[in-house]
Amino acid sequence: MTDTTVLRLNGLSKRFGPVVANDDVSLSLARGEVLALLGENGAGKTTLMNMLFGHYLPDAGTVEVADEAGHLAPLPLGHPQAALAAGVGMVHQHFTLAENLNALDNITLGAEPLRAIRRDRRGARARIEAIMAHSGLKAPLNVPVGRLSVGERQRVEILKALYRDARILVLDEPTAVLTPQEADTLFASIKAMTTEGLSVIFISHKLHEVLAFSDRIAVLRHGRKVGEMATSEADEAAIARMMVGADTPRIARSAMAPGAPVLHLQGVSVAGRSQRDSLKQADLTVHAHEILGVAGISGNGQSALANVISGLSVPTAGHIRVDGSEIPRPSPARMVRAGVGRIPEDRHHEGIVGAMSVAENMVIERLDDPQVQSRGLLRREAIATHAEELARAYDVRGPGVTAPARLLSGGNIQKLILARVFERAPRLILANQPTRGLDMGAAAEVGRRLLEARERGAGIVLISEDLDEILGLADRVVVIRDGQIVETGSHDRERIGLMMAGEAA
Amino acid sequence: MMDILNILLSESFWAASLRIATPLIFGVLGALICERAGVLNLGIEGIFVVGAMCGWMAVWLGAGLWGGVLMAALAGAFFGLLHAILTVPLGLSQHVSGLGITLFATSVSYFTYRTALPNVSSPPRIEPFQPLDLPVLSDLPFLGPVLFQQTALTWLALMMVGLVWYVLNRTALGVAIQAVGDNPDSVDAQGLSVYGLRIGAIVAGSALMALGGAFLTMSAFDAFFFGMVNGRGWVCIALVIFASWRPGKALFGALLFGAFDALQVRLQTEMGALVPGQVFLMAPYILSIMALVIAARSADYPRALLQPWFKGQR
Amino acid sequence: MIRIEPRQHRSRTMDLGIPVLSAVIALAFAAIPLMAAGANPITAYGEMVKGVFGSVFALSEMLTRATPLIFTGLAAALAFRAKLWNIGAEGQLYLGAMAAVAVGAGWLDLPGLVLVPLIVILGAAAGAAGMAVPTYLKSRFGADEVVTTLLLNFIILIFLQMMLEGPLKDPMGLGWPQSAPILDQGMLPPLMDRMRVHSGLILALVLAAVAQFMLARSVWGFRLRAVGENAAAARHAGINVKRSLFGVAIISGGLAGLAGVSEVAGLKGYLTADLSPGFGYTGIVVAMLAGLSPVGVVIAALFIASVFVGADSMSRAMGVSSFLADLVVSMSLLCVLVGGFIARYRIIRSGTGRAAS
Amino acid sequence: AEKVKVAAIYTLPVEQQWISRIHKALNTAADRGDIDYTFSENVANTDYERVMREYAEQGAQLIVGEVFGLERAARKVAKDYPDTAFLMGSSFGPVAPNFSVFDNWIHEPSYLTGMVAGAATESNVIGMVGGYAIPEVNRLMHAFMDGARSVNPDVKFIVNFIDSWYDPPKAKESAFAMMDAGADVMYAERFGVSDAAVERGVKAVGNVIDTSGDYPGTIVASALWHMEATIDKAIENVAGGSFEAADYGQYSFMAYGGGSLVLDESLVAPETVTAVKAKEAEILDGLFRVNVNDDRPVSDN
Ligand SMILES: Nc1ncnc2c1ncn2[C@@H]1O[C@H](COP(=O)(O)OP(=O)(O)OP(=O)(O)O)[C@@H](O)[C@H]1O
Ligand SMILES: Nc1ncnc2c1ncn2[C@@H]1O[C@H](COP(=O)(O)OP(=O)(O)OP(=O)(O)O)[C@@H](O)[C@H]1O
Ligand SMILES: [Mg+2]
Ligand SMILES: [Mg+2]
Repeated sequence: MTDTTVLRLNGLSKRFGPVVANDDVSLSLARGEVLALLGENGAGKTTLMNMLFGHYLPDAGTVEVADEAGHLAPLPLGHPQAALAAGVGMVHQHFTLAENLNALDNITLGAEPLRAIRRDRRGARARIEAIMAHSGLKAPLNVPVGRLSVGERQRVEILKALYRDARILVLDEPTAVLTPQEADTLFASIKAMTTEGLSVIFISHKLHEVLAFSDRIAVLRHGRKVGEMATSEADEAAIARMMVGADTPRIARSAMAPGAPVLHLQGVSVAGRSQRDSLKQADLTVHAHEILGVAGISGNGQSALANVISGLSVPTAGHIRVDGSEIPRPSPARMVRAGVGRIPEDRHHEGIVGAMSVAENMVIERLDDPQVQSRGLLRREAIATHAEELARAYDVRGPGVTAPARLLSGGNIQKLILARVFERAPRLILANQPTRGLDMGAAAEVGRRLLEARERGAGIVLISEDLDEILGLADRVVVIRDGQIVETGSHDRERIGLMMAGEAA
Repeated sequence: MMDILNILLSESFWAASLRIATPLIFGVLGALICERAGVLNLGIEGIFVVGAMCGWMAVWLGAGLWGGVLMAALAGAFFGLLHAILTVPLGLSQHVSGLGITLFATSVSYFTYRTALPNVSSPPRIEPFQPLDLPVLSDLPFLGPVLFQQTALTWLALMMVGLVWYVLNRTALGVAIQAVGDNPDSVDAQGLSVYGLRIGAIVAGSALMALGGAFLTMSAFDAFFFGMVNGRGWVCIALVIFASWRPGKALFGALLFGAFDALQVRLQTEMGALVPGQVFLMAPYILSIMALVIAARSADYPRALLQPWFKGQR
Repeated sequence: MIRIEPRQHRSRTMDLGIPVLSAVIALAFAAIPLMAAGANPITAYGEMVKGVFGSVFALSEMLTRATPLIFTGLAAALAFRAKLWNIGAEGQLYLGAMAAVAVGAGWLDLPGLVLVPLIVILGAAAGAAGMAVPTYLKSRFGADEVVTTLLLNFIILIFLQMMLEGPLKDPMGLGWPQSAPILDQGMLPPLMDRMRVHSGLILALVLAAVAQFMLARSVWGFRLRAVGENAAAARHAGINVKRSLFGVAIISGGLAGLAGVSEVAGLKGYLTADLSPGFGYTGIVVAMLAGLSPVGVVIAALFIASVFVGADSMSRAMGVSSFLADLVVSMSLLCVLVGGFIARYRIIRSGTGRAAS
Repeated sequence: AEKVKVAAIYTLPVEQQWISRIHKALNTAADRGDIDYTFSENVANTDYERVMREYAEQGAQLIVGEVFGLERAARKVAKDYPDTAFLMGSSFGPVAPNFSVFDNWIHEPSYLTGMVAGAATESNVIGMVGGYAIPEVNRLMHAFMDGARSVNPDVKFIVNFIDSWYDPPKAKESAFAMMDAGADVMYAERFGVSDAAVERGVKAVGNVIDTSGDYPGTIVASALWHMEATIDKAIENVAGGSFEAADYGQYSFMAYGGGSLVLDESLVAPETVTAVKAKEAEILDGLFRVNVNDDRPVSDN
């Protein structure tokens, strides 16, 4: 390994309207080095990489990339084509795959001249197969990408970069959707390639990965680079402190005896479009005064379970009882009426109607309520007053309750949803990934509210991919794996981790 | 019943079907290319008119038949470019822009025609494309008479089916067009221009549509009339979905529609006294809807259809 | 490189000024065909203004032309609000008109106080039925409503011709494919002596106001907006999305049906197959120009009607081809469309790499 | 003399056969210097009344047009402008004092062309492609059929309407379908039919306009309509201040030169020419009346 610099970012800045996403960020990367880029959600990591790759045009700053001979040369900005030509490959945070095409087409897309009358598919296939063999990253080439698993898609994304002879590989949260095993294999392959001179920047929220696989760590906070250190000198606590700028608050919880069952699922099956959103004969009971944690690797039926509890999908078999009474044909409205409060996983997509006002989003689940309407007409004053009160009580900050909800930041959108849910004092609360994308303060607030509801006597289903969150909040933990729910009977990290991976019962 | 069978077995019926289908083939292929790239082009009806007018006008002014075809394609490409600018970089509503283009292209054609020819009492005629009577091939049983009553433009349409299929499925350009209609980010991330691909596809698709119009004035007939496009463009919009955005199926759909129409004319002559003629006129449309209902389940839309995409925005 | 960014702040002057400016630019473009046809554009503009505002008659004619456009514009605006792409207002218009003559042309000889409401309601119901079918096909089979409503326009028009030669044919019509006239007491009363503008305009304005109010103030409007803006969130929040779509389909079709009622019972008196010169399609344009707001629809309809009537009258005064009117309308549409874009977005030209803001 | 100000309003473009005859007659009068002529074409029925009023307001002395879609409204307008003369194509009668009507009453020459066709067909099948089944079309078709049957009782007709005024490709397809069904003479009511006839080498009969120059060797005979008689009479009346509400329909009769027959004698058997000429003379002398039937014609089967 040499330490010649292959990439230098100099003073990159980028604003989006009022938001300063990056502020004067400089970084450099050595040949064969693995640099981990860390920071909270919204810190500006993706933005920085998007400027490097040419998706975004920086407001200020330059990028230099080494050519084959190792001489740094300025990279024309704002042109992915130029970045690719300079040997920069990027695997985006969200898949950039055409799902109607197969992996071969996705990989060769853009690599072949568009004017050519013929494609050399055979040659391309041979080259990809060689790369697959060499890197250990394998994916079926002939199937439309829409039918591949997330892990396979992730590998296709990396193959895309390697096929373009990337010497600098940017990976934006490559393992967010992978199982720990898949993540390990991936890193092993990448590590192997770095010995041949590949340089890597990877973004991750999983500190253990960062510690295990990176050589160096850079941390962004509020768009600025706040620190850099060699991985060998870092530990989790130090990184966390650097990311947040303070020590993380701890949540206190008291012991409490569970009460009567508020949710009872008995042999519930859901036939989803794929393995991932199916449930098989699931049994589950949640009691009053109890937080039930549902642990599991993403894509094992969590969304099917959430859809059943929130009334979005009708089970093909089994019974659902809320507060002792059976819900025959579940629908979101029936669930709300039965006293179920639902915090959806994707708050932007399912939680709010972004174009409607904050106040309207606060009453969207209770349009039949005489406080909200009389004779079919909205009681606008009452709605506005109510919204002001609620916003104050739940600390929803933003441009005001009459502004469109989409203008709120992610954390405040979540607070809006919490306010809407908790206000009705639900008997049962479904909290699906409630702190995803929230900063530490906001996440602590969600935890506090959930514990408060538990105290009041609600039963809570907490679905989360963050095992730490579950272990911190839940009274009881179950694991969901392959559409089946298994009791763990313990709070033991190791054991639950193994069960999640399907290696222990 | 025997009548219908006799009709279906006759060469002239299939020749008529193919003839009626020809403008639709051009139109469906054009619309298909636009939609594969993610843009709905409701300008098609007007682009047909412009193609019909310009092609004819060019020939009438002495450009020669193929010169007319070229002019029609260029005119179609121009209005396609207009639609492309409005819907791709500006990301305006594809529905409204399309309807606006239809209104604009139609009125420009009519106004130009009338201003150029203020005092005609009967539309001037041109010497249109003649059926290609290819030796040997035309002697084939059944197929010969069906195929070889057709003009060069029908042949061109049939070749376009193959060409569009080949380009879409066998060239890098086609793969990129399919990708941009499914997920523009996939193209952007590979260093290709989303705007360039979409604009190019719309321009090319619109040029093809215009050939459908040109067929009407340069092959099916030999003069330009107001209102002669008569909804053929709209039919193509429906046929694209029926065809699940595939050139081969597009040919099939257009032929099916042509066959319904040809059958309609023939049944009307046979049974006109028994059933109101309109029942037959309606049949192709009703059958199209039925076909759509059946095909809808499996129809997988280009995922990015109707979705504007802006560079550097998420 | 060109970038497009949403404007952070939209000023009132821009919101109002840009559409006006776009219209003016469109008129400037209209000089091209005018000069091509050998007319003096300045005189032409004068004639155009005179054609709309030059007399009470001209003004009343503009309002007459705007009336059906308000109905079809509302039909499109409400459906589009819910992301239900109803392209079939043209057909629904004819369904409404057919229902109007079916009951109004002598079948029921009732006093006007009963007959007029009956005609209006049945006309709306027929239009509504016309939109219910594609909505059903959409929710049951997933058949794209853009295509089904478009194709239904043709089917309905052919069906109309069949009816006009069959059951609806006027026995006194000397064989013409036209319906018998609506009874005098069944006609929507005219608003002015010797003018064509009729009370259908009042109905249209009232319905626009009601729609505006209901959209903003009613639970129905709330649901509709929620479904249109984010159907997944609406469903999650317990709103019955299918029912909302059906509701708006019925209303949209009904409004389009009323356009037909208004034309046949307010203006023509009897039905022919050329009742509408594309009011259904123009309604879509009106709705989009209006930003899908009901009150905006009224303004946009008046605008389109003014441009058409003005340009049409001008073409006669200037002796240029009357196809000019459609040309000016389409150019105005495209210009206003682009203008609306400029009001909402900034187009930023930026050199490579350097700060742009 | 002062030129008479004439304005015409057409619901279709001036290329349409029917309208082209009025347009031609008015252009001829304008070229002669008798009138100032302006016109609006393709006016939607919805807008028709406005255009009528606009022309009346602008001082047109004679307004010519067709009010088949708006008989009532047009008469209302005429009442509001009693000093303006209206001469309108209409199925109904005139209204005093100023609303006159005309129509293309060329059933007489149509009958004669029917005789030619009936004699010309060898398969005894005649195809007829129409636009819409409206009385002015039906009437001529029936006259034609009567004429054909008068010389050939075995003749059968195939009748088809394409429900469009302007779709030559469609009319052509319709004609092809009839030829496939055995028709060897075509009644060309629409543009497109003669073209099909040329391609298949069968004969065609023209209607309203003379297209024999465009299709030499195909058009055996045509029933022509001449609006000159009607228009000139109306202009004369307006100029002389004697315009009154009247039915000008008769000016389309052969006796007034409003209708005529042209034959291509090289394509028609001499004895047929003789018979037709004889019948023509009978009509002109008022010895023979062609029957008027406005019902929708249907195919024989
Ligand atoms: N295209 C854009 N338009 C507007 N705002 C943007 C855009 N891209 C990023 N932002 C804003 O810039 C900030 C930084 O976003 P960025 O995606 O870079 O964060 P990140 O560090 O990658 O977060 P995460 O860990 O969630 O991926 C955020 O406030 C985000 O809302
Ligand atoms: N599209 C927008 N238009 C106007 N203002 C916006 C827009 N998006 C975000 N904002 C404002 O910009 C600020 C930053 O938003 P952003 O989503 O980046 O917050 P954040 O740092 O991620 O906060 P949180 O931790 O609560 O998610 C907020 O005050 C928000 O109201
Ligand atoms: Mg990111
Ligand atoms: Mg955030």
